[in-house]
Amino acid sequence: MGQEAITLFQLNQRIKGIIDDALLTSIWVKAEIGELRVNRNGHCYLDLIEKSDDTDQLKARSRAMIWARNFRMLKAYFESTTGQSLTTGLKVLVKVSVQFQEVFGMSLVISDIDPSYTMGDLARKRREVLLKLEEEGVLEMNKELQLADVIQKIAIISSPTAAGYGDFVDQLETNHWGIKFYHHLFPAVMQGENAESSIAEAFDKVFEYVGFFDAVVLIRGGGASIDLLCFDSYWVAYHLAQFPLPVITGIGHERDESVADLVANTTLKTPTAVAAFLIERAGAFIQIIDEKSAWIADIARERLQQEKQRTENLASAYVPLVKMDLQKRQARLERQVGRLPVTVSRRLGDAFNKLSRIADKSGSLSIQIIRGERNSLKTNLQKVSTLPFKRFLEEDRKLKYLEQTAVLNDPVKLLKKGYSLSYVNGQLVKDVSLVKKGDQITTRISNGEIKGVVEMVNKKNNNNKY
Amino acid sequence: MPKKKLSYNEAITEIEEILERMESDELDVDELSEKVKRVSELVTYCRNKLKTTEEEVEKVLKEMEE
Amino acid sequence: MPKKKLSYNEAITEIEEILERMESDELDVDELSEKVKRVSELVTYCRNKLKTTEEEVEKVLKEMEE
Amino acid sequence: MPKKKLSYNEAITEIEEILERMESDELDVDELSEKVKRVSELVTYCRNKLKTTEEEVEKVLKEMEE
Amino acid sequence: MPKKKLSYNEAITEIEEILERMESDELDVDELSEKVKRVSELVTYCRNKLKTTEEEVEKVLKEMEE
Amino acid sequence: MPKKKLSYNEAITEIEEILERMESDELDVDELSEKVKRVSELVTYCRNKLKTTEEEVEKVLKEMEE
Amino acid sequence: MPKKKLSYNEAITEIEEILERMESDELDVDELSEKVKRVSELVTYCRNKLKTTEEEVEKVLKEMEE
Repeated sequence: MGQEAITLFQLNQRIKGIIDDALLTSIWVKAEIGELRVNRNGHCYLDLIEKSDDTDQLKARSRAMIWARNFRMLKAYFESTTGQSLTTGLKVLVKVSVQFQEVFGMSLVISDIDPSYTMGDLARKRREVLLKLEEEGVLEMNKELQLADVIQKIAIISSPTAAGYGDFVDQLETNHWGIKFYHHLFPAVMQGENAESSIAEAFDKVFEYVGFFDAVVLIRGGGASIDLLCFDSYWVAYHLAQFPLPVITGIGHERDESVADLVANTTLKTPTAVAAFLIERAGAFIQIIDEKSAWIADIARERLQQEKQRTENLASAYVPLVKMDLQKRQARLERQVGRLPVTVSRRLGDAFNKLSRIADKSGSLSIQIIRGERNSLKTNLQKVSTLPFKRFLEEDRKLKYLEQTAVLNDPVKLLKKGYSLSYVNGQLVKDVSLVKKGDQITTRISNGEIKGVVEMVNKKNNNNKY
Repeated sequence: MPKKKLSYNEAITEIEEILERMESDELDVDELSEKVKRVSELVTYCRNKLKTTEEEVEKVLKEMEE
Repeated sequence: MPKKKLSYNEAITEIEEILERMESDELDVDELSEKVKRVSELVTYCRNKLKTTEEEVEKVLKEMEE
Repeated sequence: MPKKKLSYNEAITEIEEILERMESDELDVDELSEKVKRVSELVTYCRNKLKTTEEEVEKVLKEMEE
Repeated sequence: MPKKKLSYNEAITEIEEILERMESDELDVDELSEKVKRVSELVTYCRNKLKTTEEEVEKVLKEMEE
Repeated sequence: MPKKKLSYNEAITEIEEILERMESDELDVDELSEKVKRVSELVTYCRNKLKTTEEEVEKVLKEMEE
Repeated sequence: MPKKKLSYNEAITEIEEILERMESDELDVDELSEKVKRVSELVTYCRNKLKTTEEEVEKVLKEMEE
């Protein structure tokens, strides 16, 4: 063949030259930490990867490293800012320079890291998890479970080796109330890549005894690591939220609550706090029972005293009542007795008075009648003494009248006055026509008669009176 | 003179009868004057009777008042 | 003199009748003095009766008041 | 004398009737003294009755007070 | 004497009725002494009843206090 | 004597009812002594009941309070 | 003695019910000692359950270890 060839070293030298010429230094790169390890010298070696958003397929991969001197500084800065250890699975924004070494090939030397990018990413992921849980309607499920008044039987999910676990158990068993707690550990890896599935597995185990336990305690011993990624994981939260027993978390963290904390029934900062909570809750129950029973005792005693008082009050009330009643009746009776003589003597007095009035009246009426009769007798007497004299006067007058009338008719009297009576043939002449010449006429006067003959008769026309 | 038995009333009646006859011209002049005389007698009789009666009444009344 | 049995009322009635006749001149002069006498007697009778009654009544009243 | 059986009320009623007749002049003088006597008797009767009642009541009251 | 069955209240009511009738003059004088007697009987009955009751009550009360 | 089955409350209620009737004068004297006897029995019953209950309760409470 | 299976919650609920009835004076004196006894039992039951190790529970735990 005789083709011209260069050595690998030469090739690598050439690549190094190209990369160096490209001046790929101080470039901010977004990537995910695929793997991370720190060697004895304190240098940190990482795999930076990029996955496809939808398929999760690896799109890019590159080795990277942080020099020990730099790494100590960046790690502290990162962890203090994010509250999260720099670990696999985190998305980071790092400032890199591309380096090519003939022996090791290409690697990215990280000189700076921007924690705010990671924080933003973590927050976004958390939000996504929470949103998903909420959409599935499981977010509040565990919270809705009622915590027993006394949580006496406890399933613990923890790393068995964690110091936090030991302290927790110790605290429960030596509680000052003397309360007996029953607990069983369901071990789980609480950090790292397996944490998620390990915790989920532990929950599954607890589920087998779900009727036995009062609650599940999820605690993480306070180690150096602050790898809390698993507690933000969807699967852990999903298990936890839907667990039929209330879950109490004591994960121990500095910053925002993890998703696990958010969905747990009760969230406390540390395992110690969880133990204290359980002890105090049971203690409070004892206190409540003691208080209520003391209260009941008080009420019972008070009630009995009241009833005693009531009975005695009634007993003492009715004696005077009866006596008063009898007295009242006696008084009423005696009042009536008192009325009797008054009424009777008034009645009799009235009757006596009436009789006196009657006697008086009959007297005065009699006198009145007699007086009346006397008066009428007097009147009669007066009449009888006047009436006859009136009569006498009348009779007298009458006689006078009669006498006068008689006298007036006496013819003797008329003759005496000069009147005369003429007779022809013995007849009193009253009509001149009955007299004729030659008739014998006798005229009578008072003291004798005159006889003659009629010579002439003259007749008056109208008046033929004497 | 009227008879003793003649009552006051009879006397008055007789007088009145005479007066009636006088007025009706039934009487003769001679009878007339005779009747006038009779009337006069009767009147006197009556007057006496009245007087007597009055005295009697007065006497009775006087007795009663005593 | 009225009969013993004559009551006060009958006496009064008789008096009143006589007086009435007197007033209406029904009474004859001849009867007059006799009637006046009768009235007089009756009045006396009544007076006596009243007196007696008064005394009796007074006696009774006095008794009643004792 | 009123009959034994006469009640106080009947006696009073009788008295009142008599008094009423007296007042309305229905009573004859002839009846007067008799009626007054009757009233007197009745009053006496009533008084006795009252007196007896009074004594009885007194007796009963005294007994009651013992 | 009131019937055995008469209650105290009935007795008191009867007394009051009688007194009321007496006071309002509804009661006749003839009834008066009889009714007074009745009241007296009733009062005696009531007094005895009260006395007996009082003794009984006292006895019971004494027993209870022992 | 109250029936065995009578509760404390019933006994108290009965006492109060009797007292109320006493106060409102509804009781006849005839009932009075009987009711006083009844109240007396009831009071004794209540006192006994309270005493027994108190002893029982105290015993239980003492046990509980230890 | 309460049933073995009674929960703390049931116990406290029962105690509270009794307390409530006691406070509202619903409880008859007759019930009082019975209810106090019940409370005492419940309290004792809870205290024992809280402070004494229950063999059965221990057994279950032990089985879990295996």
